[in-house]
Amino acid sequence: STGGSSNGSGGGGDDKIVIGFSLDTLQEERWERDRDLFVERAKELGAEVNVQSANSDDAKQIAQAENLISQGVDVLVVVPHNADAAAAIVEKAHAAGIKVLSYDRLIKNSDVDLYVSFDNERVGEMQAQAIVEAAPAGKYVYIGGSDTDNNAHLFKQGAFNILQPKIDAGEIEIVYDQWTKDWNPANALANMENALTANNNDIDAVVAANDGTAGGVIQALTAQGLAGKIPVSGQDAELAAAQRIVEGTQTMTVYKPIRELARTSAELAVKMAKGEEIETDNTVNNAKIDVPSILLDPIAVTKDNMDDTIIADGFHSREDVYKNVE
Amino acid sequence: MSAEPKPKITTGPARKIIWFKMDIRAYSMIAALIAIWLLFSFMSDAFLTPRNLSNLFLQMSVTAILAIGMVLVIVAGQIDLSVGSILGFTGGVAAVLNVWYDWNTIPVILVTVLLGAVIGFVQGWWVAYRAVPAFIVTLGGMLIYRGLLLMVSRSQTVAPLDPSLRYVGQEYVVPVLGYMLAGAAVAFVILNTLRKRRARRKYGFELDPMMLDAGKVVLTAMLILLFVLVMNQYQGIPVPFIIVIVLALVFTFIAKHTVFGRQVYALGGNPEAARLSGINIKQRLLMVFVLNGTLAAIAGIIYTSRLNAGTTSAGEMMELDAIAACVIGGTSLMGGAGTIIGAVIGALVMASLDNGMSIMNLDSYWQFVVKGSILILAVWIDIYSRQRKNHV
Amino acid sequence: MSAEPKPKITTGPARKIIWFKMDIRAYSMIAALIAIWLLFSFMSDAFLTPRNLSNLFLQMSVTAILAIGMVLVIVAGQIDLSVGSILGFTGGVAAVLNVWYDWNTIPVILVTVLLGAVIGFVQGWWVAYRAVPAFIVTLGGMLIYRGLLLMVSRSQTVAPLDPSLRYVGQEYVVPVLGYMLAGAAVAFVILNTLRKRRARRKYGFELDPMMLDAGKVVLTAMLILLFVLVMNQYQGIPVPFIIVIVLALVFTFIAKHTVFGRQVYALGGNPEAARLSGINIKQRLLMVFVLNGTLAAIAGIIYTSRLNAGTTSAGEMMELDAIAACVIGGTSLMGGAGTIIGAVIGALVMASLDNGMSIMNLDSYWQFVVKGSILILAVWIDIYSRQRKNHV
Amino acid sequence: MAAIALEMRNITKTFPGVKALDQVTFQVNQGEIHALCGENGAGKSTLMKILSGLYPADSFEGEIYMNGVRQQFQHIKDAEQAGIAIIYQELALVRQMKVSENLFLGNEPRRFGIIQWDEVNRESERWLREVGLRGIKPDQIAGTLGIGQQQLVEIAKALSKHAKILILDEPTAALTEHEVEILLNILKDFRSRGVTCIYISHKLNEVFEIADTITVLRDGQTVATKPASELSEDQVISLMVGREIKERFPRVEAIPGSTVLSVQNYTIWSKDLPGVKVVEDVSFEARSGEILGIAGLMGSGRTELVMSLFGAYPGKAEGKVLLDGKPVRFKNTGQAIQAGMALVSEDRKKDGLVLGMSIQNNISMPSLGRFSPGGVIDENREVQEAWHYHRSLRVKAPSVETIVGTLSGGNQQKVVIGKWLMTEPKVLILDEPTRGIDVGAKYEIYTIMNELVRKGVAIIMISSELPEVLGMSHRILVLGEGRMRGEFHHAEATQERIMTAATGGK
Ligand SMILES: Nc1ncnc2c1ncn2[C@@H]1O[C@H](COP(=O)(O)OP(=O)(O)OP(=O)(O)O)[C@@H](O)[C@H]1O
Ligand SMILES: Nc1ncnc2c1ncn2[C@@H]1O[C@H](COP(=O)(O)OP(=O)(O)OP(=O)(O)O)[C@@H](O)[C@H]1O
Ligand SMILES: O[C@@H]1[C@@H](O)[C@H](O)OC[C@H]1O
Ligand SMILES: [Mg+2]
Ligand SMILES: [Mg+2]
Repeated sequence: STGGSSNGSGGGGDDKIVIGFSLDTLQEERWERDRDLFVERAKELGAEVNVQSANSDDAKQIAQAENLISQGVDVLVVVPHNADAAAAIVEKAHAAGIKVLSYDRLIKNSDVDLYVSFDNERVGEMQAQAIVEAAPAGKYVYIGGSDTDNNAHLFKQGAFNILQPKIDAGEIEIVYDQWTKDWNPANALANMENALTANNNDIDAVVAANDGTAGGVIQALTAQGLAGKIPVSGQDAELAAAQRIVEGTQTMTVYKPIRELARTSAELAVKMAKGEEIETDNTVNNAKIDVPSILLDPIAVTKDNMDDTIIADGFHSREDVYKNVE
Repeated sequence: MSAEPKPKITTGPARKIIWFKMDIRAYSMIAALIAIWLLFSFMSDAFLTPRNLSNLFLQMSVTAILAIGMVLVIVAGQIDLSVGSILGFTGGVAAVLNVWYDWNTIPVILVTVLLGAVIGFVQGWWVAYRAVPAFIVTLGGMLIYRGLLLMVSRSQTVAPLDPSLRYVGQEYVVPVLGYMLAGAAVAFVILNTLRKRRARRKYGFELDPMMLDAGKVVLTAMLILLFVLVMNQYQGIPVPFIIVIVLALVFTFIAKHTVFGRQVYALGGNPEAARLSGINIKQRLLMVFVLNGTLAAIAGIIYTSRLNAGTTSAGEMMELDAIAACVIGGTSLMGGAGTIIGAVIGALVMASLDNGMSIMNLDSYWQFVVKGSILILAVWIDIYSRQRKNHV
Repeated sequence: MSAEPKPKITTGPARKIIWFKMDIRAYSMIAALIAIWLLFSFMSDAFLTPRNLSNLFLQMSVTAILAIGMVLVIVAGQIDLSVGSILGFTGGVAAVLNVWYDWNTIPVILVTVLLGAVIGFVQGWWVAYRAVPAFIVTLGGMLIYRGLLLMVSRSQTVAPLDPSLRYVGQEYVVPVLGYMLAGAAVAFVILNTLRKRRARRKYGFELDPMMLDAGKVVLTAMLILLFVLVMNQYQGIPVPFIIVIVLALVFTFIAKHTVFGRQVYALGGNPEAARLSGINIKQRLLMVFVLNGTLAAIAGIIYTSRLNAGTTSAGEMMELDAIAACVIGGTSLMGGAGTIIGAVIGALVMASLDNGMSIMNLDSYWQFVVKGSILILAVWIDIYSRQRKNHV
Repeated sequence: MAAIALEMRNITKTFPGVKALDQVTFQVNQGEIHALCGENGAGKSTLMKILSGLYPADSFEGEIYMNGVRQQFQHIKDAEQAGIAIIYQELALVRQMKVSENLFLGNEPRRFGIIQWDEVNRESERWLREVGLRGIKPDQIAGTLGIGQQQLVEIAKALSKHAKILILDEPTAALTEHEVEILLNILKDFRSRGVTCIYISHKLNEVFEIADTITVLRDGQTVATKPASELSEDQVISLMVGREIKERFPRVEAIPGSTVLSVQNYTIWSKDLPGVKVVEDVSFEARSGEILGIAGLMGSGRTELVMSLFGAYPGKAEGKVLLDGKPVRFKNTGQAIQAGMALVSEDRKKDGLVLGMSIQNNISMPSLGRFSPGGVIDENREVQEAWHYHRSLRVKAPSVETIVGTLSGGNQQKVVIGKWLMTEPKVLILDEPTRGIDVGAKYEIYTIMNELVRKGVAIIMISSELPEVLGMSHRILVLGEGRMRGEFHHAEATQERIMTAATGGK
């Protein structure tokens, strides 16, 4: 199928293409990478990128999108903080004749033109899957993300897609289930300490929503001499997490091959800016339309495939990852 | 005691500064604002365009409304850390009622605003009648209303809203209507000036020269028209900003011309003297919090409408923006002093910084650093210039 | 003027309350704390175990250290909204130096603490010598240091630390050493009581009955031993909590027994009087901020050490926790009144709430609501009970 | 001829819109007590603030010499170093702190920055005793002392600095006769030890009791410096106000009308101390067209009595109060004002004024309701009415928009009085109404009281200045330790009889 009809791009006449890139946040390592890779590829293609970071604030993200639109960018690439709230951005962009690419997270309830991503629910499934493989039964702790972050709910949704059948079968018991205020590792640490105390260390597995919270969890386990004995999940393939994985204290992380995501998106964005048609094989329904989509596969990374994934992609250097074990 | 001389309130040394009366602080902040604007327009062509100015006024609206309520709270010697959460909670309730329960816009707005008032009432009661420091009551409230928001929204984003509810946060006043409003405003300024002159004459007070008043009227009228002209060059005046103007006018009136407002300033300045003058301090404080809660709810509706969604993180940290807007605009955290217009300008300064740096495409960490620094510098320049004025 | 009669500090109604002298507020907060503990131990068996109490003291340490510095700031009539960001920034710098540049623990700690002091100095300078309200300076600082943290850490999690740097945040004092410390503390209490009695006798002041003082000493000694006993039943006293105790003692001494400390209370209580008494207010204020920055850096090192990582979100919102701990512990936001020990207890109350609810595995929105409500109730009960005491 | 200890030459100091001092020259001899007199706002305090280093050397014009040596004080500490100690007109105690800490605030005995509490306590005891505060413990909290006691603590604080030149700016405004006596004796003692003293007071009897030389300031200029022996009180007054005031207490004989306020068996419990009665079984009547004076020692409960009647004292009260024959019990001051009562409280800064507000806003505060239809203030009427009181009380300020905080103490007091006059009360209670007010202004206030009495207002006046009570009241009530100790018609009252009653005949 084809994506969106082409009715003249926003910034028309001038030769240099300008891409507006609106990010939810740059306070995490992962998004800094997204930005760098995206900008690099866009430059190769002769386009300029105007990057904005909303510091996890919906209203601020809309304001920044408004600013991008008023500066006459040719195409808008958005990592929405909130899937629904960002619909307002699409409306505003379309009113100005600018197309919108939904990057990594789907913008719901809107006529967004293209979606390039990994699937967040899928991420949660991978996390739970890996932990269930390591500890097929027993007492589980779920350390979620921030209750006020929509993604955190998607991750949890995904994880419970895997866990629920086992819970119903009586194989797995969730003995502790908390959100982590502001995704803050220190809060995850305190929660995990309390979970261990409340259960007298009688815990078999931890599903942690990302690498930051996993870091806090593993700190608490270390204090009890349990690090490495209890499986812990994560996501984002942060360097610190990759190091823990090769050390054996963290079981897995979900690596979203950001390089591919960023470069593909940059290429597609340039095409959209030029008014070219985009071919996609997939669509995802966003509660309003079927959005033409390109879905990349997130990869569950463990000790075993570390070298073939994160390191082979140059996401982190081998030297850095193995720094503490060699 | 007979044959009293006419009271001349404007004789003597005070005469010379009557031009600036009350607004000296506002003027110096306007200067800072203009400096910031010039700086940004120098750095980026896109800054001083009708379209971006329109964005700017849209972007500052929610903070401005919170700041308007906050002025009264701070003037009364209190603080409210919960407005961000109240905004989030009331906005969330509005979204839930509209999206999940299919309520119409009008009842949604009414119930939400009422909810804000009730929340303000409860907090005000704890502060005024239970003497718990406002800092604690509203810090508790900050947590409680965030929790309630998570509860009512089941931690979900509640969207999309009914189109009519979106109007308050997203739409523009059509140009024709904009001009009509401008006309009405100008007419009001003229009539008000005449009314004032008539009243002063009635009391036999000395009048400003006709030309001076006329000059002021003409200047004001020109500013109003210029504003509408610029806004209309884009899509018209943003509806949220109209709401800001209306609220600013209403609350300036309350602050300056009503007994209630005067008493709030008095009790903020010296609670004991106010009490001995027969002012029911507790009741006034309660009322201040009710008004503040109401405004937070109005801000909540606009915020939700602008996002076209009720979100769980709505309003986080906005209490600090609101308080900062007040302080930038000259409200004293010691209580007793502050103006609504100053706070609105303060909100505009803050929004201008965000907007300008975003337009300039500055690195995100630089934005933190620059915004923090300019905040300090702007307030310092303001303080410094006023000190100097006093020493001339 | 010769043959002065020995001054007798007279007895009277005030006599009876000497038991509670100064600490009445602390006592009522301790009561609230015990109530909260009992409540939680009733709800969850795991709460009142040596292990969880050890966790609790570990979890409250960072907030407590921030609160210790904040007491002085608030007593001086100021506020510091930047401590969370200073904590994050200094902790991040410590991690970067240790992890990326392989610095050893000692130089890392020295440089980080110095950095905190410098930051405090800069902020204090703007407040004291440029008269910019502390609210604005530190709000700006909050943004600036958060931005600098993002800059130096390149938005990355910087981990893992060198084992020796981990010691300050994660380790426990071995039981034997714990008992030795307890012994030293008890000896100090006894000697200090004797020293005081000797001094009072020297100036002919009336003495408390020997039995009363002895009773107090015995009680204190028992509490100290009980504490160490309980901690040793788990892994010993957590190192961060030892740091809290040391800092609390040092700062209590500064607050009560140094010229600097008393002058800070004076200038917070009545700035005009302090100025007329020739106190160099600016210099004192500057110093208060330097101390506060230093403490924030110490807290930053412990935080980083505890997490074994420097993270970009470190310390977010902790300024509010610190301020809340002070207010719960009886520090007046009007300035002039507040104790270090109260603030530490306040931090313990806050940590107890978080810990207890987390142990109970309460739904997150309930945690918000319950924490907010208990905050308000605890302070209210405290206020109410003190009022009643006056009316009995 | 004694040596000149201090000389201030051509001192000029301007505030925005006000020239407070204009080429003032001021000379003080070694070892004398030199009184500085002048109307409210004449510039006395400003001159002393300059001398004490509070206004640094570059903030005014002119020169200061001590023993012939030019001095340029940048800071209070510099002046202290040079041997100057001052008690400011406005109380400068930290209420939350101990008396002893206040005594040594800024001069704490220290070793390595650590306070030597033993020394603090010992010295405090000594200085408290010097000023006659024997009952006060050094570790008592300053805020719990009465105003007079606080003033004495301040005096002790200044004395403890072992100054060569001691400045007292209206030290006795809040003191009782007995305390004044103690103070004057201390000063005489200091003089005999060679200490030079500058003494500011509006109470001319004190001035003439101790001063060797008198300097009079008027409108920021020196009008005279003469030995006290060459001047009379009336001469000083006319130098101060530029006209003669014949009668100091212009009492008019009143024909008392009906009883307006009747208080029967009134008892008040302390708000702080459980079970303690601050007023017990007091009964009296206030009649229209009459001034009822209330005399008594400090702490006799006069303030509590009137505050309680006005609905402003939180302690429990018992007894009967009739206003115009109807029983009343005011829960708050709003009700009292509504019913026609007004109270000029004794501490204008704490209880009377919002210092950051204008004169007009302060004056209109309790009366706003009268010209605010629908809660909206008619500002023109506000100005007009405020102006009326501003003018008739002769408040010295450029306009009614002047911020009250910048006025001199006496003028602030006039604003408080204006504020209560505007409520047009039936019963006007004045608690120490002329504290810190110059003779001219006092006279004006007395005239206003007479005017009100003529119009049928009932006035209750608490005063610790016996001449004032005797001179103005028609009837005098004496309180001691919270109880009635006597009631006199003014014709039968003398200072002795009142003092005897107040002290319980001891
Ligand atoms: N900080 C200030 N700002 C503006 N004007 C001031 C200030 N301090 C004093 N003035 C003005 O200076 C003049 C002299 O005031 P000052 O306090 O010296 O009078 P004073 O002789 O001590 O009067 P009083 O007997 O009432 O104490 C007054 O007109 C007063 O209003
Ligand atoms: N705020 C307070 N805290 C504690 N004690 C107080 C306070 N105010 C007054 N007192 C005490 O209460 C008693 C009665 O004081 P009150 O002021 O009524 O006396 P008064 O007769 O009006 O004397 P004065 O001439 O000082 O006004 C005194 O012992 C006084 O020290
Ligand atoms: O990658 C995660 C992102 O999707 C979520 O929104 O915030 C936390 C991150 O770890
Ligand atoms: Mg004076
Ligand atoms: Mg009194």
